[in-house]
Formats: sequence, structure tokens, C-alpha cells
Amino acid sequence: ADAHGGYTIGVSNTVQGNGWREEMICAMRAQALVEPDVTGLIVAHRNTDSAGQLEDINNLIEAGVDAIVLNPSNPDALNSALEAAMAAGIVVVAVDAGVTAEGAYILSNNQEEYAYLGARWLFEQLGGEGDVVYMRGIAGVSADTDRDNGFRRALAEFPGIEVVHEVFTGWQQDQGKQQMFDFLATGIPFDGVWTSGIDNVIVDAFVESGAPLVPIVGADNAGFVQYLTTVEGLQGAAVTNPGSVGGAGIALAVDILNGEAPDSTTVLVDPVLWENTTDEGRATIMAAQNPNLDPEWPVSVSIPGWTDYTMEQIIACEGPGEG
Amino acid sequence: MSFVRKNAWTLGLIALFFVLLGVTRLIQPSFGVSGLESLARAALPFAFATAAMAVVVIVGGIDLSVASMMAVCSVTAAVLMQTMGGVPAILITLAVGALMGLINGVLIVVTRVPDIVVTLAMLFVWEGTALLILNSPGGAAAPFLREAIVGSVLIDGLPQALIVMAVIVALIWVPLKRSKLGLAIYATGSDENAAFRSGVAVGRTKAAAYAFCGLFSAFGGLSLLALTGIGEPVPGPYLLAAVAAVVLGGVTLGGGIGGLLGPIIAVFILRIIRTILTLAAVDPNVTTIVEGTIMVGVVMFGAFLMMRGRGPT
Amino acid sequence: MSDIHPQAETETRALVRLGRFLKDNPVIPLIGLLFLLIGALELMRPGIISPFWAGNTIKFAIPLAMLAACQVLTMLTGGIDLSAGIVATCAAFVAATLTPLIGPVPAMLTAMVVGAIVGLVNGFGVGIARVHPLIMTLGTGLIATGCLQVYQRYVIATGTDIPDILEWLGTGRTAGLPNGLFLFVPFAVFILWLMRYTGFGRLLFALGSNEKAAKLSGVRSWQVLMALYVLSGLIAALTGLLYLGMIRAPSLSLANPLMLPSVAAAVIGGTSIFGGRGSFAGAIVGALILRVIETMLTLARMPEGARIALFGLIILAVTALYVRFTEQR
Amino acid sequence: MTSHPDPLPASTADALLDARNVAKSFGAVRALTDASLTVRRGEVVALMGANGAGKSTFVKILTGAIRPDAGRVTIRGAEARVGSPAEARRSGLVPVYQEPSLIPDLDVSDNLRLGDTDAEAFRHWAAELGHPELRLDAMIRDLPLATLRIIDLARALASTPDVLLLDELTAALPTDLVERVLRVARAQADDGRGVIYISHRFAEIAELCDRATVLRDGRSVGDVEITEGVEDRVVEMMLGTRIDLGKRAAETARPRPEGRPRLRVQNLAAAPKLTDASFELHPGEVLGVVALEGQGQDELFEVLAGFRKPAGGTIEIDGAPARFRHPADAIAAGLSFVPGNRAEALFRERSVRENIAMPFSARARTWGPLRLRHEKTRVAEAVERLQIDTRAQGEVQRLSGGNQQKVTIGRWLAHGVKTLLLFDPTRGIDVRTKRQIYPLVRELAEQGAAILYFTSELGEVPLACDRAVVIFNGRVVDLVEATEATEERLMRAAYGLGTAEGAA
Ligand SMILES: Nc1ncnc2c1ncn2[C@@H]1O[C@H](COP(=O)(O)OP(=O)(O)OP(=O)(O)O)[C@@H](O)[C@H]1O
Ligand SMILES: Nc1ncnc2c1ncn2[C@@H]1O[C@H](COP(=O)(O)OP(=O)(O)OP(=O)(O)O)[C@@H](O)[C@H]1O
Ligand SMILES: [Mg+2]
Ligand SMILES: [Mg+2]
Repeated sequence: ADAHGGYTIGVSNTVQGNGWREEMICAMRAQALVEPDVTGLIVAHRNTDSAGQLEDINNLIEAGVDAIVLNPSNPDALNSALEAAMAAGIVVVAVDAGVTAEGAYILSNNQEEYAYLGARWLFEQLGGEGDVVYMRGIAGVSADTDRDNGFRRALAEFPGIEVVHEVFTGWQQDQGKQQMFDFLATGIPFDGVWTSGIDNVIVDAFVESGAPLVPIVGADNAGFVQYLTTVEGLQGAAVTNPGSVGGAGIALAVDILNGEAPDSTTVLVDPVLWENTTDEGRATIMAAQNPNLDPEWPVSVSIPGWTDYTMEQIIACEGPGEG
Repeated sequence: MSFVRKNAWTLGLIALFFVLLGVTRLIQPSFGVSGLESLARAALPFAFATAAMAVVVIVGGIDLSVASMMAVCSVTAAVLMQTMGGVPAILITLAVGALMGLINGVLIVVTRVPDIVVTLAMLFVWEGTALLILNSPGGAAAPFLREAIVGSVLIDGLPQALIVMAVIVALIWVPLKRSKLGLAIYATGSDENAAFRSGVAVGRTKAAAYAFCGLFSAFGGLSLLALTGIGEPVPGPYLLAAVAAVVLGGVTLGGGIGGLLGPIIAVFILRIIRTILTLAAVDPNVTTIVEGTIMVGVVMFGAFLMMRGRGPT
Repeated sequence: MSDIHPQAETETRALVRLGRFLKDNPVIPLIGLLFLLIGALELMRPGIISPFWAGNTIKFAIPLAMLAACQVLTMLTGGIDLSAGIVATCAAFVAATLTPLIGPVPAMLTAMVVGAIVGLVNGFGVGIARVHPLIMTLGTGLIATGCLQVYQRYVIATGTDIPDILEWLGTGRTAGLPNGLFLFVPFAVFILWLMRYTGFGRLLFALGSNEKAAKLSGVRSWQVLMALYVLSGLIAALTGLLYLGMIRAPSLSLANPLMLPSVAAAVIGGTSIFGGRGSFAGAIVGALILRVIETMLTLARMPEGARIALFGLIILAVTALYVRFTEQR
Repeated sequence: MTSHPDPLPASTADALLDARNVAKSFGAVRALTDASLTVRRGEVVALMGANGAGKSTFVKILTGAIRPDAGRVTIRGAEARVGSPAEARRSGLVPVYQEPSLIPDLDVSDNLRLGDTDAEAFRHWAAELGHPELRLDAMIRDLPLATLRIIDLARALASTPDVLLLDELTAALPTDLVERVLRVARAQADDGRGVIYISHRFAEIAELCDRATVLRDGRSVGDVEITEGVEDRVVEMMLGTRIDLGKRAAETARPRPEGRPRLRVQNLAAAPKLTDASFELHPGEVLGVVALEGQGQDELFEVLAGFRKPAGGTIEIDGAPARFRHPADAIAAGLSFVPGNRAEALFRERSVRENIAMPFSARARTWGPLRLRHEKTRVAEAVERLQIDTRAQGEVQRLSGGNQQKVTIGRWLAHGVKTLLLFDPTRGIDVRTKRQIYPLVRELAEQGAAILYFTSELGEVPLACDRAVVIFNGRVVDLVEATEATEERLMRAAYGLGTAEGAA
């Protein structure tokens, strides 16, 4: 790689067409652009399964990259390719979720904590008593399973809370909204909603159907964060789940390539909860929100201490050697 | 001469594949044995999904539940392999696959609901079944299964995954195609009414073709397990890819024409295009555009050739 | 036959006539099945059937039925439009992101142009280059997805806005019924009229039934296919605009989940993928049926796997029953 | 429900096949109400009836392709339930259906293998039927219709049937092959087997059959020995009334017209068969085309209809040169084409009305609202004029073969004709309809239309045409006036033995 005068980094991601993942990719590009040692970035970014991600990783190995930063579709499924990569001297960094391959670095949003934090806030908000709606992501996907563990942990701490509806939105806005309409139509009352990132449409469903709002927990997507300050009577909380973790992953990969590996191979980025029920919380939200940003993008576009790009750079979404 | 003409499309695809292989070498001179091996591995689930789809397309049907059946087989095998030996687990999985296919086929014949509706419904049924078997990724693969598709055999550059696939497909397809049943499958796909009048048990033939579809899907599920080492209940992107490869491979939607070789080569072409685009560091969004364009372009080109070949000279 | 009691004969006559009537109007048994399902839902969750529920069900069935129109029309000719969902998504995204830049009306018009362009490409591929519609529309769908992704990068920070008219159509209600009906009723009447009472509609059936015979009658099929796929693209774009108003979240995959159900609605409604046979009225009922089933399953408490599997089983049962009723193959 | 006489022979003891009181309804259409039939050893039985009488349905029931609603079938004296064509074959009943039942995407040998037919026996029969050089690796879809019929028959013969059922096999065959088929069928009977023979051509029936069972509206109405002069009786039984025999066109044929021809074809060539065709077709004239199978007549009609591009030569319409790139061009120039294979012309799942009205909407200009009233009257006129039986009009595929054929002609009647290209329009049409079609053709000509009329039945030429061109080996070799158009004369010319009069 040094022969080329810099590092080439490969990126692998398996979900396309979702604001969070798009932000992650843009953060990766922007960070690669500002890293002086990175001269090339190869991005394999498409909708596929673990077998497809294996294919992409193998292709990245063939392309001769120096490091691979990936958002793994599954912690266990990719080991064969990751081990081959490391055997070839390639640095492997998993972002957003972990992998079990020995020697791979993990820079992960703590998904279990993400769910736990939001659920606990919601249950506390209800005074430990009440019925909640639990709207999950895609059944059988690792991230959903991790979040479910966190949610259940919080649920175990609040015996007075009951889940009246549990449903999978498939992480699709339209399905989440439709499902909420169905719940509202049954006339069975409930006291709070926890959703796995499909959030602003849930608020819309309440407003459009004229039902009284209940506390809602979502993610720090630009649209929902804005609602937290603008929708009359909405009590809610956004839990950060920065897509910019991708940028941090690039930064980590470069550090390792430069011989500055961290002591532990696992770094967890812990989520933060922003709620709009206290003045302090509202102030945080006001500071974080960005009404011009694509509403599906998380507003936490950077992670202090990890990423170095500017707002303009991540929005430009250009990597090294482009534009 | 007649052989060339009869197989012109397949031969053209093979030529295209080798051209693309050359392009790959041009972009990445170091692309070699390991590249071929990973290409063959990546093609494995697609190839089986495509073979599965091809059989039912030839009989004049379509099976939208291929990817879901693969998911069921992958989790079934992954769960079984934790408690029993690899070989019995594989055999049970293959039986499960064939049974699922048979259920699809029998439902189509008995209910007289169009095949696209039945298999669309069964897509959900099998997807749900996979989730009921394993509600999150898990299980394990027997080590021999994982090793079966790694490395090369005989000579370097002849990927073991390719050989495994070729042997399985050939062992099932060649005898089938030669048999009365195979003939009946082609006849039914070509003209169901005429086949019935020629003495073919149309219903049984269809059901059998769907059972073979299920069997190939089971191999697809097993290859997913072999690749990843775990069972994943969520169906992968194999349905539309299989349909595309089947059509690219010269099988006519509507039935009666084509074989398995063309579609499987088409799978390799689609896979190597992805490799080339990655190696060339093409913007991933543009990659999608290029893939779509190539798919359409190849078929368009084929139609163009066909028109010229057929037109009066 | 003389041993049959005259009374019995008139009765069987009446039955036969009823059977024939149902066969000629297959949408009626389908509506019967819809009400059966609604009854089952009410049993499951007593009290759910209300004007509010009905309004919502209709509201969410509208975009599905509109997209199903793309499938019905193209399937009549033996085709299919797998790019419809993506076109709808593109149109919605383009409209939402352009509104702050160029104003709502030009933005919506641009969105419709996007649909027309994809349709034009599809029409060229299917009608002139003779590519199988499934491959052609799959390919243009991929191409459109890529273009949308590329476009998206230029509008990440320009903000989005949803034209008021779309919000009114998508979220408003008049007399308890969704405003979407103001768009959908004329749309449905137009499609039904197009299929039944125009030369163009007749040609769609003809092409699907026997393209050679159509040629023999002097039909230039490429013209028909070209117009058809452009129309399909326009319908998809219109659906995308309405859906944008309904969901109010311009996501990059907004209408994609409608794709498979739109095919399902069309085929449940009695449209044959092999062409020559189809009904938009059936597709509308099909869309409603799908929505009711979805509601049933959303409200059912069971593992997700069972829920998905049950969804498939109910679709199968409904169509099997329907086929039994009408004995059409 | 009046009782009808049972003219069937009382003794059925030596019957190979005996069917009694068979009934079958397709929804509202009662195809068969009470049909009976007996075939004994050594017998060729004609099954006769007008279009839509139920002959094909009867054959399908006897051979297990359709299940009857009622009835009893005995085979060699034993009660039989034939559930499928495969079972029928095992019991010795082998049909050749009205529509070819070969698999288009398989080659000949695979089609044989499908029914376990012995290839050697097949070859023998193919040779016997005039196709000694038939290649077993030829794709079915590449073969002409007449060859397919021969393959179907040879395949049936190769399985040594006890009862051979031939449903309008000869309708699509040229005259020379018809002779061979008749000879082979006779030989079957002479070997002690039975044959059921369906045809609308009395000449064939008279030559071949011993007995005729007549169906009318799905009911057996009689069983007669074939003797001299029985024709009129059979027709009466078939139709329930007497009909006039058509007046010979030869008696009314007009002298060779002068003036500018409507259609003038010069040195026309088209691959693969047509090499040099020249003739003129005038308004008011019915010009016959006579040729054996595969002499280039298919190409001639396809070029004129705009389906195929000519390799050479010129076409003039009303004195102006014409080039057709699409059938629409030919239609615009006033040339309407009725193909020989009705499957190519029909929208099977669509109604009679839509089938007939299709040309009204063909051009982009007419994509708008349908002119329903206009269409309805025009269609009704055509249906009336051709006497199309529209009981099963919801879908054209449910019409009987003959009525389907009429729909293909009716389309152009409704549209209005200037120049009509008829390719064997009476293929599979019953006597009554034929006798309606000849005057109709004459009438159209009298109204100023120009008609080019290919027929495989030489006897039709003097009935319908003013004169006929004979094509042999890709070129027009003779022009015969209707008054001289005896079958013998035409046949000689068609074999290339005609007087060296040359082309017109
Ligand atoms: N007339 C026919 N022409 C073509 N195919 C036919 C015909 N009749 C039946 N078939 C096909 O043959 C297969 C078996 O037919 P068969 O009639 O034995 O079915 P079946 O299930 O026993 O009928 P049923 O249940 O109505 O008594 C079916 O798939 C059907 O599509
Ligand atoms: N599948 C079907 N559905 C509905 N009606 C049918 C069907 N098949 C045949 N019929 C009807 O049954 C009647 C008898 O048809 P059939 O084909 O047996 O007549 P045919 O005597 O063979 O006539 P042709 O001489 O014209 O061949 C016709 O009225 C026809 O329309
Ligand atoms: Mg008949
Ligand atoms: Mg008939």
C-alpha cells in the first residue's frame, strides 16, 4: 500500500436505501477524505445477505485493500472471509455491530444499551405502570435481536409494564404508520410506544387520527428530533444511534494501519438519550436538530474524538479521489 | 453445426464469461486462483436458486418461494447439525426441501390457483416457517460442509465449490433430463394441452418439477450454511436474481425451452460483473445502474441476434 | 329428464343461473370473501369495525390498488411492471426534495416526468427491443434505484417539503372518508373505462391473448406497448406522490414494500400473468383484502414467523376459494 | 326431449367400441346431449354433423381427454372408463385430434418417446403417408401444418390401434396426401380394425366409409349405410332441413376483366419457396390459387399481407407500386388476410365480438372511445351473414372449429373489404356453411371486391372462382378458367404437368 503512497480502504455494507446507512457511508467517505494517509476507498454497498457480504469482502481482498471497514450483517457468518483478510495482513474493523472473528476490531453502537436506555426512560415516564406498544425492526436480524435483549432487560425491571402490541415494522416507514393506525383503530388504549427507529410516522399517525398523544421513544433521526420540539403535547425521547460511527471506523482503521492500535479490540459507542420533558433535555435537542437534513438521517452526524470531517464534508458525501 | 446452432446462446454466454474474466485480469493483474475460488463460492447459492427456478420455468411455471425455501433449509440444517451428524442432517434437509417443493406443486395442481399466486403465498409461508424454526440467526454447520467448498481440486484454479456444484447439478439434472419424466417436463412446459393428449400425466409432472425445484433450493440453503456457518432465517436476494439468470440463460418464461447450463453460466456472469465493479472501485450507486444496464443489455442483444437470425435473408 | 320434479328443475335452473352470473362477474364472490374476512376480523377484535377503521383501510388500500393498476394493465399484455414500486419511490423523493427548491407544482410535474421517462425506457425495451418485460422492468428498476441514490447525495441538506395538496389528499378526511378518494375514484373510473370502452384497452387484451393475431389485424404492437409502459410509469409516479402525502416521510425505499403486494392484489383480483385476462375492479378488491389480512395479523398476538406464514396461507385460501367459486383457470 | 328413433344396429356384440347416451355440457353450452356410436371390426364409420354438432367433443370423451357428464362406453364388449388419453391408448383407442397434439418445442423423436411410440413403425407409416424423408430430429415448431398432421397420424398408426379416431385430419392436407390417408385408413379397416372418421368432405366419406353416424346439436340422429346418393339424406339429417346446392360459379363466371387491376404482382419472389409469381387481380374477380403443399403459396400470401418481405419482384395496388413493412400497411392498402391456421388469427380468450371488431381499434388514431353502436351493428351483420353459432361467444376458444374459422372471415366482412386474401377459408367448415361461403365470396366480388382464394380442395375452384392460377415449384405455371377447371385439369397443372401455357 505504501508503494501507492497511501492506504486503500474497503467498505462493505448490506443495507441500501435507508437514511441511517446512507449517513454511515457518507461519514466513511468524508472521514477517508480528511485522513491524509488514505488515497483510495472502495465501497461495496448494496442490499444483500451474509453470503453476499462474504462475496463483497472476498472481492475487497482481491482488490488488495489495506483495511476493511464493514457493517456486518451477522456477527458469526463472516468469519471465513474476515480470517482470510487478516491472514493476508488486512486490518478488519466492524462498525455498528460486532463480529466474532479473532483479531477483528469492533467499533460498535451498543444496540442492547440503545434499546435498554429508551425503554427504561419510557417505563419511568409511565411511572412503572401501563401498557406499551413495542415496534421492532426485521425479525431474524442481529441488530433487532440485540435490541430485543435490551428491551426485555428493561421490561424485567418494571413488572407493572405490559406489552399490548408487539409488531415488526420491517424498518419501513409506511408499514410502521399503517400498523399504528391499526392499533389506534382497535380502540384498546395504551400508554406509550417504543419504536426501533421508525418514529416520526408514528407521531403522524397519532396526530392524523386525532388520538391523544402518548410518550414515544425513537431514534435521533432528523425528522423525529424536530418533532420533539415542534409537535404540541408530544412527550418523547430520541436515543442516539449515530450513523457517523462509520466515519469513526475509518479513523480507527487508519490508526491501526499507522501502528496506533487501541489496547482493546472492542470499542463501544454508548448511546445518549435526549428527552423533551425537561428544559435541559429540550436545550440539547434544540442544539442537535437540523431541519434541513434529510429527515431519515440521524442528526448526530459526527462523533467527537473520532471523526474529523465537517458538516459540509459529510453532506457532500465525497471520498478520496472523487469530485 | 446443428450443435452450435442449438446451443448458440449458451456458447455465447460462455464466451462472454471468458471475456469478462479477461477484463478482470486486466483490472487486477493479481486476480488468480483465490479470486476464482471466491467467485465460485459466491456463485453457489445463486446457482442452486437458479437451477431450482429453471426447472419450474421449463415446466411452464414459476416459483416465487425459492429464496424462502432456501432459508428454511439453511436453518433446518443449521439446527439439525447441532444435534446430529452432518450427513443425516443434510439428507433430512434435502428431503425437507423436496417436500416443500412438492407441497407447492401439489397445491398448484389441486387448487388450480395460478402458480404465481400459490408460490407468492408460499413465499410467506416458508419465510414464516424459517422464522419459527430459528427466530434469529444461529445454529452451526458441520465442519466438513464448510470445507467442502473451500480450495481447489486436481489443479489450482479449478475451485472445489464449482466442482461440488457441477457434480450435484449434473447428478440430478442429466438423468432427469434423459428420463421420461424430464421429457414430460419439457412437453408440459411447451404445450400443456398437447402433452396431456400425448399421454403425459400433467399434474404429476408439474408436482414432480416443483419437488425438484425444492430439492435444488435445499442445496441452495445448504450452500448458504456452508458459506456462512450459521443458519439465517431471513431470505436473501435470490428470487429476482434467479429469475434474471434463468432468462439470461436462455430459458423461456412460459416453458418448454432451455436447460440448466445456460442459466448457471449466467449466474457466473452476473457474479463476475459484481467482482469487476468492486475491483474497479466503481461508486456503489453506479454499480446498481451498471448491473441493471448489463442485464437489460445482454437480453436486448440476444433478442437482436435472434431477430437477425430468424429474419429472411 | 322427465323424472325430475319441475320444482327442482326451476331450482337448479336458478342455481345454474346464479353460478353463471357469478362466473361472469367474478368480482362479486371476491367482494363476498372480503366481507367474510372483515367478519373474521370483527370476531377477533370486537368493536374494531368503525368508520375510522374503514377510512384507514381504504386509505391504505388506495396506493396499493393504484400500483396494482400498473400490474393489471401490463399483465393484460402478458407483461409485468416490476419497476413500479421504485418509480413511485423516486417520484415521491424527487417531489419532496424539489419542493423547497422549485416550488410544489414544478416539483410534482418533475416527479411525473421521472415516471414517464422510466416508462419510456421500459416501453422501448419491451416494445421495440423485445426484451422480456420481467427482465426489462427489473433492470430499469435497478437503474432507477441507482439514479435515486446518486441524486440523493445532492439533496441531503436541501431540506424536504411535502406539497400541501398531497398532504391534504394523503392525510385529510372528508365526512370520515379519506381525501385520497378524490384522486382515486376518478382514477379508477378512468382505468375501468380505459380497459373496457376504449380501443387502447381492447388492444391490451388482444396483445396478451395473441400478438400475432393482433398484428394480423393491423395493430403495431410497439406503439401500444410504448404507450402502455409510459402510462404505467405515470400511474406509478402518481401513486408515489399520493403515498408521499400519506406517509409524509420521503424515504429512499418509501413505496418499495408495495411492490410484491401490488402483484398479489392484481392476481388475487383475477388477472392472469400470461395475459389476455384481467380486471381492475378485482384488483381493487384484492388490495382491500390484503389490507384487511394485514390488519388481522398486526393485531394477532403470535410469533412473527407464524404471522408471516399465516399471511401466506390466508392469501392462498382466499384465491383457492375464489377459483372454486368462479371455476376460472 | 322427443323420443328419437334408434337406428343403430341392434347387435353390438362384435363391436370394438360402443358408446351410448353420452352427454357433456360446458357451463351453459350443451355440447353433447345424447350421442351414441358403434364401431365394429373392419368398419370405417363416418361421424358427421355440422360445425358445433359435437363431433370433436365426442372424440375427446371417447379418448379420455374430457370426462363425460353421462353415458356408457364399452370397449370390446366390456364396460370401460377411460380417464385419460394415456388410458385410451392402452385400451386400443388412438385419436388424431382436430388440433395438432404435438409438443412444439420437442423434436419428432422426443414426441414419439413421450407416448412410447416405436420409431421404426413410425418411420414406416410416415413413408407410407408420403414423408419418407422425414427427419426425426426436426423441431415440431419448424414444420408446416400438413406435415404435423401426418406425424400425428403416423404416430397414432405406429401404436397399432384397435380403433383409430381421425378428427378432420384431412382438412389441412393437400389433395395428394388426402389420397394416401384414405388408403391407409381403408387398409386399417381391412386388417380387421375400426376407424372413426370425421370430415366435412362428402367425397372422402363416400370413398372411404361404410357407415355414417350423424350428430345434430349434440344428439345422434341417425345411422346410415354409405351408398350412392345418400349425400342428400345425410345433409338433411345433419341440418334438419334441406338445403340448396350452390350454383356453380362456373356458370356465372365473368369474362376476364379489362382495365386496371386492383392488384398486380410481377416476378414476386420470397424465401424460401416462392421464386417467380406474376398475376393480376381485378375488382369484381375471384381468382383462385391452386397448389400442392409447400409450392410457395404460403409465402405469396404472407408477402401480400405484409408479414414477410419479398426478395424480389413488384406489387402494384391500383397501378401504384406498394411496399408493405407491416400488415398494417397492407390493410391500409385495402388488403385483408385470412390465414389458413385460425389459431394465428384468433384471440382465444376474448369474445366473438372483440375478435371481429379488432381492426376497428388497430390504428393509434382509434385508441380512444369505442364506437359501440357502430361496432355492434357491424359485428351483428357479419355474424348473421356467416351464420356464426354464438352460443359460446364469451370466449372464442369455446366455439367449435368451424365457427372459429368463420370468425376469422367475419372480421374482415365487418371491417369492409377491398381486396381479400383468403387462404383455405373452408378448412374444416361444414357443408351448409361452405355453401354459404361460396355465394358470399361471389357476392363480395360482385360488390366490387377483389378476392384471391387459395384452396386445397380442387372441387371448390369451379364453385367459387372465376379463374385460378396454379403454382408449382415457386412459380405460377398456369391460369385456368373456371369453366375448364376440372379436378383432373387442376391436378395435372399442380403437379407441373400442365400445358405449357405459361403464366398469366
Ligand atoms: N382437457 C384437458 N386438456 C388439457 N389438460 C387437462 C385436461 N383435463 C385435465 N388436464 C390436466 O391434467 C391434469 C390432471 O387432470 P385430471 O382431470 O386427471 O385432474 P383431476 O384433479 O383428477 O380432476 P378433477 O379433480 O377435476 O376430477 C390437470 O393438471 C389438468 O390441468
Ligand atoms: N371447452 C369448451 N367450453 C365451452 N364450450 C365448448 C368447449 N368445447 C366445445 N364447446 C362447444 O361445444 C359444441 C360442440 O363443439 P365441437 O368442437 O365438439 O364441435 P364439432 O362438431 O367438432 O364442430 P366442427 O365441425 O366445427 O369441428 C360447440 O358449440 C362448442 O362451442
Ligand atoms: Mg371438431
Ligand atoms: Mg370442433
